[in-house]
Amino acid sequence: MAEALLKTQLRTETMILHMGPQHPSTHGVLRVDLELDGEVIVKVNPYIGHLHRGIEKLAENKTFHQVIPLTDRLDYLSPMINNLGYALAVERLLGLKVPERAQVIRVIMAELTRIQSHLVWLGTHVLDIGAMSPIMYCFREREQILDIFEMVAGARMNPSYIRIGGVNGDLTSEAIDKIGTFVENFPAHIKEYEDLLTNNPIWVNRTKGVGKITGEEAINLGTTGPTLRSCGVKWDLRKTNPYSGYETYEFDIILGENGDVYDRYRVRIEEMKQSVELVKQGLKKLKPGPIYADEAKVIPPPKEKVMTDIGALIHHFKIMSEGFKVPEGEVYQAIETPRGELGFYIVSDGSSKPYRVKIKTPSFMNLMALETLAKGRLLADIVAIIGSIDIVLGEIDK
Amino acid sequence: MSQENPAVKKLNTVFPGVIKKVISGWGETAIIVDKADLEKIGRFLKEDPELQFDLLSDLGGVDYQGKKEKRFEVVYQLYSTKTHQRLRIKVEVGENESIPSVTTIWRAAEWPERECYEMFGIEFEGHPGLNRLLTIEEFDGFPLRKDYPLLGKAEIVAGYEGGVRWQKRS
Amino acid sequence: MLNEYFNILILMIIVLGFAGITLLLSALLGPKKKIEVKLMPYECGVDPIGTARHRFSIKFYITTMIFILFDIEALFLYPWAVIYRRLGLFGLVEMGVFILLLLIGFVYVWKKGAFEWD
Amino acid sequence: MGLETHLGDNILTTKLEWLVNWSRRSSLWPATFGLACCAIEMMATCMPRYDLARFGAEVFRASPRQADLMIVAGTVSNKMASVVRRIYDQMPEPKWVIAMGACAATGGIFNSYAVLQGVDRIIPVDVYVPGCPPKPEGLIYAIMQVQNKIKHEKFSDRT
Repeated sequence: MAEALLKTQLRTETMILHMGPQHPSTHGVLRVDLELDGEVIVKVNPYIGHLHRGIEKLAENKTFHQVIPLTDRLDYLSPMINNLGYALAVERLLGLKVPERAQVIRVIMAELTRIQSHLVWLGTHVLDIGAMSPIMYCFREREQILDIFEMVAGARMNPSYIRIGGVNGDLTSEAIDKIGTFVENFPAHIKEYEDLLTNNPIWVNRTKGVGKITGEEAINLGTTGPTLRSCGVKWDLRKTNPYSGYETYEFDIILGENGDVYDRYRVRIEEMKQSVELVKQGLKKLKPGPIYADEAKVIPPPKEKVMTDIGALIHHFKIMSEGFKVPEGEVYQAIETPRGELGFYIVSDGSSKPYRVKIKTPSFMNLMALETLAKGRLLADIVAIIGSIDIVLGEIDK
Repeated sequence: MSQENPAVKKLNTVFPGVIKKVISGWGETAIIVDKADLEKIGRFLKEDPELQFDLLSDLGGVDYQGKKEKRFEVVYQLYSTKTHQRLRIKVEVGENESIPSVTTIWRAAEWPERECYEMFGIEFEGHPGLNRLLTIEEFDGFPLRKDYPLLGKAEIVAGYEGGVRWQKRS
Repeated sequence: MLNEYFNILILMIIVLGFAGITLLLSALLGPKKKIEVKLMPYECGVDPIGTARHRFSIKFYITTMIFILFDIEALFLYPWAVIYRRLGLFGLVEMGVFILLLLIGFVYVWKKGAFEWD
Repeated sequence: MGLETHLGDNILTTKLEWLVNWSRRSSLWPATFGLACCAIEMMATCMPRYDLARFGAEVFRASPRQADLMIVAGTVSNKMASVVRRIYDQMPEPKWVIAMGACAATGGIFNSYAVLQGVDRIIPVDVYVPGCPPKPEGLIYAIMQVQNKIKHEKFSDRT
């Protein structure tokens, strides 16, 4: 009797707690208002927009070639994959045929970016939950990848390396050796992370059964990528709608069972291993050849030709100043980023500036799932859940 | 009028005359539909065992000021995780018309619709909480409209203890 | 007898001295700018909601009580550890009994479900 | 303000000044204020390869109450500007600001309706770091510049 009485009359007010824009574990400037009944989360409403830069409006005022640096800064953890998505969309509009070697370089660079992005996710996610040391190892491996990017593309982050019609610099033999050595000894490092975490009782207790979601619910919410695959939905855009030559590579899609934080961790760790395989196969497929499609009107000519050949000078001046014309039409190109399906819906009206660039970013949709993932969980779990859906505020706020 | 797309064929048989126009190019098909039967088509496309467009990939607005008689166009990118097919539904919306919300069919539409409302000013009837998402609460105007200046109507020029001072752009 | 407490006195002086000097120096030398915004509670950069004096759940009280209980148990280990060598076996047995009793209490609290939050 | 304003410039204060400035600059605690891509490079600066700990600045305090260096790393949007100003106000004196990256320094490539064109419009900035994002060496050089600035600070500057 006392139990029932206690339950009914005891009215504790819920407490509203800001997990605000400046917070160590919101992975960026995300503001989440938590309504708490003691330690239990009653309601979660995220506020976004603190990093809104108006990229879609900016893209409408730039030529197709100038939009590439904007796409770099969307999901700043996987810049090359954003470039790839945008470049593929414009190439489909132009009907450009990218040469074989450029496609293979693109796959190698995209998979290296995926590994590097998963490393940052793993480091920060585990740091949020309390393990201080894995982030040091993850960033140590990530520095090796960034060295490769700096050697090949010229910049560690946001290199704008994948351009419309090809890639911006050839893979020198020295770069290929560096990638080879990285790919050789990276699986041993993954084993290091797994030894630290996979059977660690604290890690398992903090993540198993936390933030569960079923496959149908996740699809209904628009979740894509590793977060969806951890619920057992077998869908990876690289396999189902292949682009840039992915159909010629053998790799398998990693699935989780019950869609909780632990499965998302396991799916992403396995995905890193698959990416290493993909880079290995890419290195074998590399054959000498051109790295740009031969379409003089669209591809800026190489520097030395601009200095000597008048035709190249004219093309270079026209592309850089007014930009190349893209036939009228609209296309939606989606690719698989480390966070999910990134889609570029480009409408062109025949001029040299895109009429409308609608960017569908995976973290924007995945963050909507935070509501259902965190309801009824304890306060400490929301940090694990936000870390596990791997959001990047640059691409949420666009 | 290419009819080879299974979804278009099925829609024509079940709801004859509902598709106003089929645009197919670059390996994709898009259908223009009237906003009155958007709800009906959406539910059918989602629940039909053969088509199963269960994932609303993206929902976005486009401002065709002056190019088309109805100014805005709301674009729904549908994807089926079972059959890996894509379909694009486009609905034309006038200047200050509203359009039924599809959050009851796909819950994924909640935030994109808020973003579309905030950027273009298109009202979505039946949306649980249609308010601003990306810009600040007291933002005036709809930024992604073609007639909205790129640099905006106001900017922050100074900061004082406890806040920032806005100033109208000339 | 007194000199045993003498070294503790020296330790106390050093500790309080160090803490006191740093506090004094920073109070004296540090620039102070008391503005209204700085005194507002920090809530991740946005305006705070509600006051800090807010009724919260009783479960916090239970958890604190359990913590204090076992914290004091650990406190008793310190003086025991200082003279552990001289006590020999008797000390070991006595502290073993003490810890065993508290262990029984711990298991009781655990099974009663005081550690489960909801 | 504190005692130092009444002491004036004599042999005592220069020694005291040297001691205070030395202690302030060798334990600069930055407030975690990562906004965008520069935040990832800021994190990379603290990691084993570039190791900000050599400069005594690797302790990233989450709350501004315990920080005395604010590294504004990334694009400051208009919605975030009031938060940046609030965090800056809630940091105790003496405090310094590094505007890391082109976006924080001048708005960078995002000249649009939603971006604050340079964080120095709302808070006083000590050191600007060019680059988009600047390499970790660039950030370390900036922190060394701030330390250099602290080294030559006088008490009277802080009134």
